[in-house]
Amino acid sequence: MMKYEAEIDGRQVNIELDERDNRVLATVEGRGYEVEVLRPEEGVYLFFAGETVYEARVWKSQTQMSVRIGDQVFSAGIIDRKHRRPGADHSEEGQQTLIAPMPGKVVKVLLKAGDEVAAGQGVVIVEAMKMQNEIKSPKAGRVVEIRIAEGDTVNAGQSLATVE
Amino acid sequence: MMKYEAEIDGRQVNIELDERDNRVLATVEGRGYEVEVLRPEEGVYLFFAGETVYEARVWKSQTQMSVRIGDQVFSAGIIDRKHRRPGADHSEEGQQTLIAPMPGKVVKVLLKAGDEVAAGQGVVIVEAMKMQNEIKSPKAGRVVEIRIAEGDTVNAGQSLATVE
Amino acid sequence: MFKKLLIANRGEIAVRIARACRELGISPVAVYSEADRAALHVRLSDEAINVGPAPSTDSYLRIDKIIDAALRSQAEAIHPGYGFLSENAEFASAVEDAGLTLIGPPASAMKLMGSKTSARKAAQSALAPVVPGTTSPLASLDEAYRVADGIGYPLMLKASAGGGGKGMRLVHSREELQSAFDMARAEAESSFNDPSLYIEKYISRPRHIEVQLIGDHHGQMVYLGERECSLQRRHQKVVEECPSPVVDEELRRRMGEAAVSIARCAGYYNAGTIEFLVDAEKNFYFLEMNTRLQVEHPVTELVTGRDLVHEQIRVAAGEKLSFSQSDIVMRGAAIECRIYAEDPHNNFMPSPGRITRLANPTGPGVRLDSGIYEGWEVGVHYDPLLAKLCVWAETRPMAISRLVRALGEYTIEGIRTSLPFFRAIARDERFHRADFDTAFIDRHLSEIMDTEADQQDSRLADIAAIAAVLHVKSHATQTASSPQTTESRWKLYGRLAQRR
Amino acid sequence: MFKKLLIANRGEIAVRIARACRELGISPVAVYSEADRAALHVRLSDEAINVGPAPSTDSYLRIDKIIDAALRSQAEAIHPGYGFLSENAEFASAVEDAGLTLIGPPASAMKLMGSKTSARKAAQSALAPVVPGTTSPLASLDEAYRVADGIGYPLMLKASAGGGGKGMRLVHSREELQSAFDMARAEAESSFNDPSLYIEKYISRPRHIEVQLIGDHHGQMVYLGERECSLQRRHQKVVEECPSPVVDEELRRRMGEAAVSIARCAGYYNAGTIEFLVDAEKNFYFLEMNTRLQVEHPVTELVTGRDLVHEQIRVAAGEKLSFSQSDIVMRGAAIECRIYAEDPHNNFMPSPGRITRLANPTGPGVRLDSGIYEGWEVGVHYDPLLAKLCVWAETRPMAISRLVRALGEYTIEGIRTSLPFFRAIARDERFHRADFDTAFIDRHLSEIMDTEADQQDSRLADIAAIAAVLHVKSHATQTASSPQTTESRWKLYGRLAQRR
Repeated sequence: MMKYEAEIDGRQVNIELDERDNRVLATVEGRGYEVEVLRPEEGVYLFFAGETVYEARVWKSQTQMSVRIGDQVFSAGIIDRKHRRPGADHSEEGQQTLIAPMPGKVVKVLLKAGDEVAAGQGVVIVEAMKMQNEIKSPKAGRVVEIRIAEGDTVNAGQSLATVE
Repeated sequence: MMKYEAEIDGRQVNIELDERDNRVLATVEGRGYEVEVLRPEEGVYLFFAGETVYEARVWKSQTQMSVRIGDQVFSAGIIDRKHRRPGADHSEEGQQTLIAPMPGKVVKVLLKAGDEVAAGQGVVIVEAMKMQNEIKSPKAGRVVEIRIAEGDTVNAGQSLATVE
Repeated sequence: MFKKLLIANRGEIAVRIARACRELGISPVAVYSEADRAALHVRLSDEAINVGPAPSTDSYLRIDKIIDAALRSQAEAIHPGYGFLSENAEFASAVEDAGLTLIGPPASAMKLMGSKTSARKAAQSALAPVVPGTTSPLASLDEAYRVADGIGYPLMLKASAGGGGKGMRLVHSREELQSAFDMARAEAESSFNDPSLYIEKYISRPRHIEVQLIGDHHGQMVYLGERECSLQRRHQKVVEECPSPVVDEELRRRMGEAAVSIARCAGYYNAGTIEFLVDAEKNFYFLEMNTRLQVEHPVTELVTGRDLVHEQIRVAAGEKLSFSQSDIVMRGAAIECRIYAEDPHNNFMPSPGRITRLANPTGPGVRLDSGIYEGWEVGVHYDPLLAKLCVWAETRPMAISRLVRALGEYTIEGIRTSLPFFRAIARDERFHRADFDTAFIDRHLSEIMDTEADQQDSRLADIAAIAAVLHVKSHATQTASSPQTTESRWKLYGRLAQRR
Repeated sequence: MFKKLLIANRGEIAVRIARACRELGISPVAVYSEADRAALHVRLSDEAINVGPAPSTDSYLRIDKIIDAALRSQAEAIHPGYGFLSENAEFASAVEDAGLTLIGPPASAMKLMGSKTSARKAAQSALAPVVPGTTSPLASLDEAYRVADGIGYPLMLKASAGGGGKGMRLVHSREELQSAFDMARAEAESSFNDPSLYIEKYISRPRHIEVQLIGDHHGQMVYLGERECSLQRRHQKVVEECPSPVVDEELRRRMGEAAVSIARCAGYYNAGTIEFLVDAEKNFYFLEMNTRLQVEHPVTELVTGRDLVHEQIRVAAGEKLSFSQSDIVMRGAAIECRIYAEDPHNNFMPSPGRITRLANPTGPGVRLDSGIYEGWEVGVHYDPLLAKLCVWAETRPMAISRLVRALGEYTIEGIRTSLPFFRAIARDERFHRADFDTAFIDRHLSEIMDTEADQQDSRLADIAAIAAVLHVKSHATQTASSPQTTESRWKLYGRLAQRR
């Protein structure tokens, strides 16, 4: 049995799982499952739990993993203890980085380094797909650094500014 | 310029082709083409010849390559001189092997080793997809060997019998 | 309404029924053979029950296992689709005996209409036209003259014990009757040890036109226009249309009313189809009844705007038909192509294998009922029907244009399919003129397929050659194929027997 | 009929028009920006012309380049689709001046109906209802009382120079008028340096319902029923239906006839749409005219059985309309969902990127107009509309069931899309009851999305967790994602401005 910590829609669950050929034995928070699994397509998991059928599609988009069963969609993540950096839990303490959630063009920089900033206040506006999207500060504090300028093209995940 | 010998719908053509980035310079039987090529999907070739657009889909099925442009389908092959065995040109001389064109079940063996056979005469019947398909002798002669028995399951390409 | 319904079928029709269940709020239960564990119809169901090994005689045709699966899953009803057990009266009885509901006619009507003889009698008692003739042996040449004069020429003399064309003669005129009678008798005698003959009217260049019916358990029975099914290859329908290009309002009404009468005489309910032969003078003759949903039902749905599977399930649940005869309005024209896993360039040899690429056509007026997905392995155990491509448009010519467009968008790779055959049919002038009968395709097959080659221009062939070179260059690790050798080999295979 | 037609657009609508061209035997010519070289609309065309860099101001909006492309390719006509140049009267004139045919109205009618003021006047001269009120400034409080008494309460006081809610007051009764008048004037003065006010009737919880028109060059003008477009998010339509659940035969006729009159007064031909606001008492008021094909035209096509793009092209070629008003019959119900590349779980943040997997829904009653393919990179330069999923069924409740079914079959991976939002809408009880107005989604968004989470059972969540573990196990080389951190980050982004 391998042990995993997963997060499903923000709820943490402990999973033990054993896989042999197409059979999977698993417990999720102590609830036991014995299922057969087929993979008809890449990313598609067809579960037979007795005679009940569940088809789960798993995919990653940008930074997140999603699982869809029928018309239910779950956000999912497997917590990888080894790769977790100590300071990476993004609490509202310490320095915070604002990152671009999608590629686009910086159409306005609203604050400059040294400015005071309120929680939720807009710092940068990025235009993508004919929409203007305000990138907001996660916390009240001070702008440490602005890393881009108006007119810049940014990639998804690129850091735009730091606040502390 | 690389030289190729291709066969399109049974017609042999000589091709010279040079590819740099997305640009292809080619002559087919002396007819010159300068085209740009994009590959939007695996096996799909989108040609821009000036402002004319051709989308070609290329795929292999079983033993053959096909190219579709719009609703025209061409069978195609590139002749590989290095891999060509001297006796493999399947003329009607010498021994000939009957192969199964699809997987299926041998429902009847019509002749046995030593039997005389006419050109086009059925030798074996293979059932697949609820249809019975007669595998015929390509030439008049004699059955040298029957390699399968009634009830056998055969794979596509499996040799069933030899005639000479 | 039912909460749970078992689908006793596979492939596109099981998918079609599972979708209807979802739309009606019913939980669909699949059955599958061991070869179909990852089939699309299983993937779309809430529950799935293994009913045995791949051969259908061990699985989909096992009445006991199907009934057991329904009982175990607590399904209240069974939809048999078409094929398999759908016209098996023993199965219909077993379903009734198990306290379950069959989505179909009563076993009694299925049995009655399942026999050609009793079906013909039912048609006659409904005063519907049957192919004129005698079914009992002619006593003498004199009787033959008498009957023949009544029926008119041309006519067929047929051996009562016969089959396979033996003891059969086409008689064009009265002058030919005596010699034909003598020869047919002799042939029948030598072939079947029985010289008895009977006479049937000869239907020249017949069209196969069928009427869709649906009835509820409360005595309502409605016809939903006709379908033109004359385009057949070796007695298998390949293209179906609604409406028939040769049927007008008046003929539609007459055929429809005849079909309703026949079904009433049989005590029929749920969906069914009456097949007619129609001659050049637009006389129609009862051929047989299909006591189930037809493969080609979508063209009727597209033109009438009624969902036959929804309606089948509703009437089986005891509801009244949601429409009456006067509500049925035909709008526009629909065409269906049956996409098979077979190679039209090689005598329609079956072509099982893995679907390596699938691009489904979409857009206005296109309906696709498909049982496959990219990566699915089309096996050798079942009928090669992969999908049904239907188009609808305001007029028949526009439906044909749309068909050409949709066929151009449709890609199935990894196996051979009949798509190229339909691309050729859709371009055929005689098809455009609706100038065909049931033997059209068999008579003109090579011509039809040749029009494909004729239209190819050398520029396209050159581009194809360049594409082939680029493809081989970028897949250099794969073995280069050598077309001459394979081509010549492909030519050798023939077809012995027909699909059952 | 034209031999060649240039499509001055991209995305799903360019694909839709290219398909119509194929069906009509016309050769489609695409234009593309550098970002769209391998776009689906290019792949489906016979010719394609590069009209410049990715930003639409440098390519799709460049009148000179579009006209030049049409002349160079010897296209005889230009279809502008919607958006881009489709309502640009200058473009319409340039097309006419170049001796080409625009698939659309005359430049004069486009110009007239393009201005709110002149469009309102056209509507008034057609005796069509407009939102009652004054457009010229009120001279005094006395005049305000007089006008208000005529219009009735509640009403809106609006700053003549205004916008953005400044100088705007909702007045429920006569008693409130004086204080509201004073406050609005003061606000208008301080905001715009202009205290002028005017009065408009307040339409409470309005529905947005529009009438589809098409007319030929020979004086025929027909309405093709209405569309219900009240489901909007921040003034953008997201779900459209035909027919409107609140419009009966009588109202349809009255709205239709009003729409035809307005279009006639404008000297209009080809396809166009008159938008109305409809209040709770089913009074309707002219809002504006869209002088082009609408995004949501497919629902009208599904219900009326008419192909608007075919008809647009035919009438532009000088043909007469192929139907008259009495030929228009509404059958069943259709619903359209606009599938956008945006994340409904994160304030509809745009989500460009590569489509890594695409499975299109098919089967009965499903129509998909899509501009994407598997492997296509959805760029940042254009509107995020990916595809339009339409369903048709015999009744509205059945269409909703079918929508749920089709949404369940639809898979777009690699980017975020609004599919989960539509799955939530399709389950919403108020949507089922058609109990909504134009502010419904903005008012209830979080509730609507929450119903999604509410319905999740723990068994499904457990299965999802197992699937996630299996997926990560078999893709071990990829970096494991860490959901807590990303989740909390996603919450931070907001939206500033609306799509234009």
